[in-house]
Amino acid sequence: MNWFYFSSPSTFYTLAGRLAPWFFILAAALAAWGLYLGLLVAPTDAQQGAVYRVIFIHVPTAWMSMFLYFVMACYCGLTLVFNTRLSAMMARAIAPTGAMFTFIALWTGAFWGRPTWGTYWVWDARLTSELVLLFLYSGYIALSNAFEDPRRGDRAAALLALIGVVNLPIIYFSVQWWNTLHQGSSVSFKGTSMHVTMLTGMLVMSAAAWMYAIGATLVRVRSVILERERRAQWVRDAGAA
Amino acid sequence: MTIWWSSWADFWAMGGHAFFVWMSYGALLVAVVVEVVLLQARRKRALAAIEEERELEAEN
Amino acid sequence: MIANAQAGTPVAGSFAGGFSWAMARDLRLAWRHPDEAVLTVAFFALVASLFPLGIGAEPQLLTRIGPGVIWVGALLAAFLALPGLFAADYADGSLEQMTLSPHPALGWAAGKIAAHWIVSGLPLTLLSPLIGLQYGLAPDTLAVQALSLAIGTPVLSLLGGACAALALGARGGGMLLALLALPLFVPVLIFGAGASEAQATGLSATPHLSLLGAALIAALVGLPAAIGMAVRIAVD
Amino acid sequence: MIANAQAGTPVAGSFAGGFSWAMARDLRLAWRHPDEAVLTVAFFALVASLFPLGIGAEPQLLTRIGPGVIWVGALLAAFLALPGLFAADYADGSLEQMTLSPHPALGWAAGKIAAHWIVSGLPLTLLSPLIGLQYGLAPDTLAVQALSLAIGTPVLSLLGGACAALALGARGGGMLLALLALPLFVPVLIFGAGASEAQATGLSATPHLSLLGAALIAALVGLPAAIGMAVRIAVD
Amino acid sequence: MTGKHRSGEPDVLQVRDLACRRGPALLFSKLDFEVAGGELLCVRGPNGCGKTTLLRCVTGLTRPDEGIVSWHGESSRVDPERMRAAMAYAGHLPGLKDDLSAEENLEFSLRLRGAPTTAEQRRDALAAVGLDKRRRLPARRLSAGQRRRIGLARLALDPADLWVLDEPLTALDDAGQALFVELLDRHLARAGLALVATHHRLAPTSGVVRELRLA
Amino acid sequence: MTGKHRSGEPDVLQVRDLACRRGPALLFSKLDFEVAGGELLCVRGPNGCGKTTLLRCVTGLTRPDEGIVSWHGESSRVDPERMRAAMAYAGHLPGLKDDLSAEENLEFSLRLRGAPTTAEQRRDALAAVGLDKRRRLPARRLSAGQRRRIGLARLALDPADLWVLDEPLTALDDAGQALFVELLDRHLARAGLALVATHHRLAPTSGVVRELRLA
Ligand code: HEM
Ligand SMILES: Nc1ncnc2c1ncn2[C@@H]1O[C@H](COP(=O)(O)OP(=O)(O)OP(=O)(O)O)[C@@H](O)[C@H]1O
Ligand SMILES: Nc1ncnc2c1ncn2[C@@H]1O[C@H](COP(=O)(O)OP(=O)(O)OP(=O)(O)O)[C@@H](O)[C@H]1O
Ligand SMILES: [Mg+2]
Ligand SMILES: [Mg+2]
Repeated sequence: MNWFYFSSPSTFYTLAGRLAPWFFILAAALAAWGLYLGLLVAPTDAQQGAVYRVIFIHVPTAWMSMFLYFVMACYCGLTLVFNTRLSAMMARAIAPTGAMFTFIALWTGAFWGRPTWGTYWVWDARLTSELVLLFLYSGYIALSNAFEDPRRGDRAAALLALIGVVNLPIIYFSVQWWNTLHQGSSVSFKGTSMHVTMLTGMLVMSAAAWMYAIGATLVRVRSVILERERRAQWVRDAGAA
Repeated sequence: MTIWWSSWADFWAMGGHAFFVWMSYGALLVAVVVEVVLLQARRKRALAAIEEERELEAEN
Repeated sequence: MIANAQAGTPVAGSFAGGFSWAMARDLRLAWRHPDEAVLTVAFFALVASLFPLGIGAEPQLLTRIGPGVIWVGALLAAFLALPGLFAADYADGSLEQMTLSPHPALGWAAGKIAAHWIVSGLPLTLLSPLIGLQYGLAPDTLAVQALSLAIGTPVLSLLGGACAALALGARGGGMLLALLALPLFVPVLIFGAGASEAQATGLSATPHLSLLGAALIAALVGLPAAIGMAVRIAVD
Repeated sequence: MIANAQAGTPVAGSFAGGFSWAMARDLRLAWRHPDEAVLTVAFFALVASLFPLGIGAEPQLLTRIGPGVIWVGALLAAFLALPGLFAADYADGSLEQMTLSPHPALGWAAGKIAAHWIVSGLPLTLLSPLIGLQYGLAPDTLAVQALSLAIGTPVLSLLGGACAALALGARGGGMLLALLALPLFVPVLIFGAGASEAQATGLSATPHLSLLGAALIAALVGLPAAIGMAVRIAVD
Repeated sequence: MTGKHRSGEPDVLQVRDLACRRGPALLFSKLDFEVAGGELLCVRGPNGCGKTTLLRCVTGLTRPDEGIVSWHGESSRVDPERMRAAMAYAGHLPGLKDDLSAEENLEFSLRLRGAPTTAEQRRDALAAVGLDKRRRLPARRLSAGQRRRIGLARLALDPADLWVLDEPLTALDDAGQALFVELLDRHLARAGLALVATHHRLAPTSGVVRELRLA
Repeated sequence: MTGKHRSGEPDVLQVRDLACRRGPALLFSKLDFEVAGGELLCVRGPNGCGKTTLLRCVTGLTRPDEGIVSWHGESSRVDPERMRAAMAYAGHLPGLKDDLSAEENLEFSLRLRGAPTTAEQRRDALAAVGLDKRRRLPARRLSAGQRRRIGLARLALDPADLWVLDEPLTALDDAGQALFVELLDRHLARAGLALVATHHRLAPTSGVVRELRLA
């Protein structure tokens, strides 16, 4: 496979257009299966009751929020080192979806916390660093759009994203480094009979989130390419296809 | 692979935690719908901008 | 009648050349207005005294929140001095000249940050025990507080410098800068305030301080180069 | 071939002319970058989130210091937008043109402040209940909090505007401004935070709120003229 | 038929006994001059002789150490509004907002002068200075000369009687300079007054041109 | 005897196939030129034709859309340091600190160029541009022309082979312009290179003068 061939925006535009629907279909199928397992099949937790079912979206979205940031940072590194156009566009396309997942992780966490911890919000390290992640995403989006010249925005925001990578290990290890309310690994569910269904549900939902993120990114990157390559001949020729 | 709930009413009630569970799932639904709408709007805007540009060019 | 310099004299750039140039110039500029250093400290003191006003002056409460407030004050003071760090050089064209100089960006970027710390972070660290006393902190807590500030404020200067350079020429000015810098300051704040708090509650402050030290080393290694790159992007 | 305007057409300045000119222009500038208003709010949220980090997250403690922290956050957010209020117009020569316009200084000074409040104070007031919730404030306290911000933030904008105009062209830039503005902000902070606190402890918030209202009226009457005069001095 | 002579007295700017010092140096003193309708007074002199300072004293931006500036026989210290309403000033700083487009800049600067314009007038004026295609670009994207040309369009639409201009030809190419001279011609032909500091040669075809040479 | 030719190849700035677009407009494309030692290339053209943009592309401040700039036969993208060490750039912005005196500004800008100077050299250079009495004044107090003259003193002391100057004659009076031409003469006589964008006429007595006319 010739990677350089697909790293030109015009070919990638077509490729992305062809792939995106499949990822959405996959995401929908997986989500349907995962929700079926999580909401209908999985037994209710003895200690927490039915609230625990938030886990099927909380954990996948929390994982995706960190993973998408990591992927975005990788693209940003490519942008800075090789000055490739497509990588910058990919990073821009990932950020809003990443921010969306971060927001959902925070939101579901809050609505899970109320019945279990008795409060929507505490200022512990896990929650705070996740909030910082949301700000990093917003900072990335704001900075990349804050320049007249989009190429400048690309490079400046890429640098910011790379500096912000430090936050990822902080989120991930915060439960070990500090005494927090948030549970570390899923202790309370270990060894219970529902373990398998629960784990399957969570993994299936994670896969769904993953596919959705890829699909959304591909659709968005197509718009970004159009916005940026507006004056290129191939866009004219494509007749806005 | 049996359904855990004995009735739909049970299911919607979520063992008394309906508010928290459905606020969570609802937020996810809203967020995904909003994102999809925004994605489409952005694509439309990009295409419109190209058209505009083409007309401008035709003028000059 | 003007005597031209000898054209073609070999001109060579170096890290040290850029560092000393930037530091000497920025310190000279700061010295021209000693008020600025005084004002950083005054701002810090003001913020620290605003809290008891907003919250009420119960001694236990104050002792409890003292380390946190002092760190937040330090953070805000460090933050307020940021917009001017590169913006003035950008507006008057000095930054273009720096980018085109034979000295590597690493050098003058580090020099500017060093000068910024000497003018803002250092006086603030020196003042902190005094403020801590007002909040009724114990002597050992005061010492840990000052130490954590001494290690932490350079990190703030470095991180803030990077954000200031990134926000250069962007719209949204100070607010954008806030959005970028403050979240990155958060970990420093957590470790810094955590150190004094651990000390105050009888635990060891060492883990916090060593994490802070690790952050400083990482920042020293990585950020000056990042700042140089950000400036180059801004001037383009 | 240029068609000149009819020379000698009578040109007349008016308060309304200056006010609407300044407000329309500044809102247009803000609209060009809607991010700025968003960022004010983001900054406010950030500052409010920093405190629990520095201080620790005990619910009682947070409920206790919540109103104070929110007011301090509002104050800093209002403050952060100040340096740009007149400085940009000063640097590009617009302020000279305003001073020489037939409209009275009172008009455009008031217009600029009004635009500043709409962009910074208003969104902040609207957001405050959300932050208050995070700190666990009761609903009635939240309402009083929002009301006190609605009355108090215009005072902050007016006072801050006056200080920004005074500090124009003076050295020390933002820091000097801080030193000038913050002490003036203190009374506003005390009444504002006092109102919520009174409400939270079951007392009446009315005295605080009416004092705040009186401050607003006094500021509205006196400050725009003072700002105009300060600008005139700065331009000289 | 410009209808701008009030109460019969001559349309005139009078400067009496003006003096200004900067630090130890006396820039000028006992400066006396008058400008009447249809006259252009060019202020000339080497760098740093005080041209800018003189112009700012006349407008009222800077307080002179001594002397009186009067407009229509009335001291501008006593009634500054009257003079301000009749005066357009353009200094070393352009007074443009980088984030607003050329057209918006024009709109707001004329509204500030109390002389609102229609969109068509603005479009025409910008077209006349060669900015028709660029009129929607934010001013920061314009070249140095294009930015100065916005100033020319502004002058064209401003109904002021008195122009006070500091180095109006900076950064303009030959066509731009010709445009300015054309504008000045018309202004003088209509009995306008102009006080201009410049290092360039200025030769309008109408009006009376006088020179004031500083130190 | 300037000793600046390394390894025998000609002392030359080469620009190949340079193109730059701004928004929808193509400012220039397929631009090819060379400047050799002792040559002055004047970039000319109407306002907004892209002179400033071209100069910034040559220095490396702006990335061109296409094309290569090489110095001594080596692309400046590959080895930017070598070109930077040999180049003095003066753009529309002066790069002066308002709070530092003329002398300090001179000192720091030359140190930044890696060419430290003695106090005496600086005093002489400032005296030559007519700033001897004002050399301790903060730059903000200086007139527009006096500020530009600090730039002249800087050029006089900079050992650069290549000068890239954008509108160097702005705000200078006749004497100031003559000073600049004198400096340029000498630079060319010593086999220096100069790339200058200007609306003024430039007629140095030595060196080869060529013109590049943009759109
Ligand atoms: C706003 C509040 C919350 C935030 C920001 C948050 C954030 C996160 C993040 C980032 C993760 C993934 C990190 C990892 O895999 O280690 C995670 C995982 C998890 N969260 Fe939360 N959370 C919040 C509230 C809660 C609440 C209230 C609960 C339950 C009482 C909870 C239970 C879990 C569980 C069980 C996991 C999976 C841990 C594992 O198995 O690795 N979270 N959360
Ligand atoms: N504090 C001071 N001490 C001494 N001289 C001063 C001081 N402040 C200003 N000056 C001098 O006052 C003069 C101000 O001149 P001004 O700006 O009016 O000159 P100009 O005629 O407009 O010159 P240009 O042609 O360069 O624009 C300058 O020579 C400046 O050096
Ligand atoms: N986004 C954009 N869209 C359209 N045109 C643009 C854009 N950005 C810049 N331009 C144009 O690019 C040109 C930049 O020109 P540049 O500053 O190089 O001109 P110049 O030759 O130096 O002119 P001057 O003689 O006025 O200094 C201007 O004509 C400007 O209007
Ligand atoms: Mg002048
Ligand atoms: Mg130019």
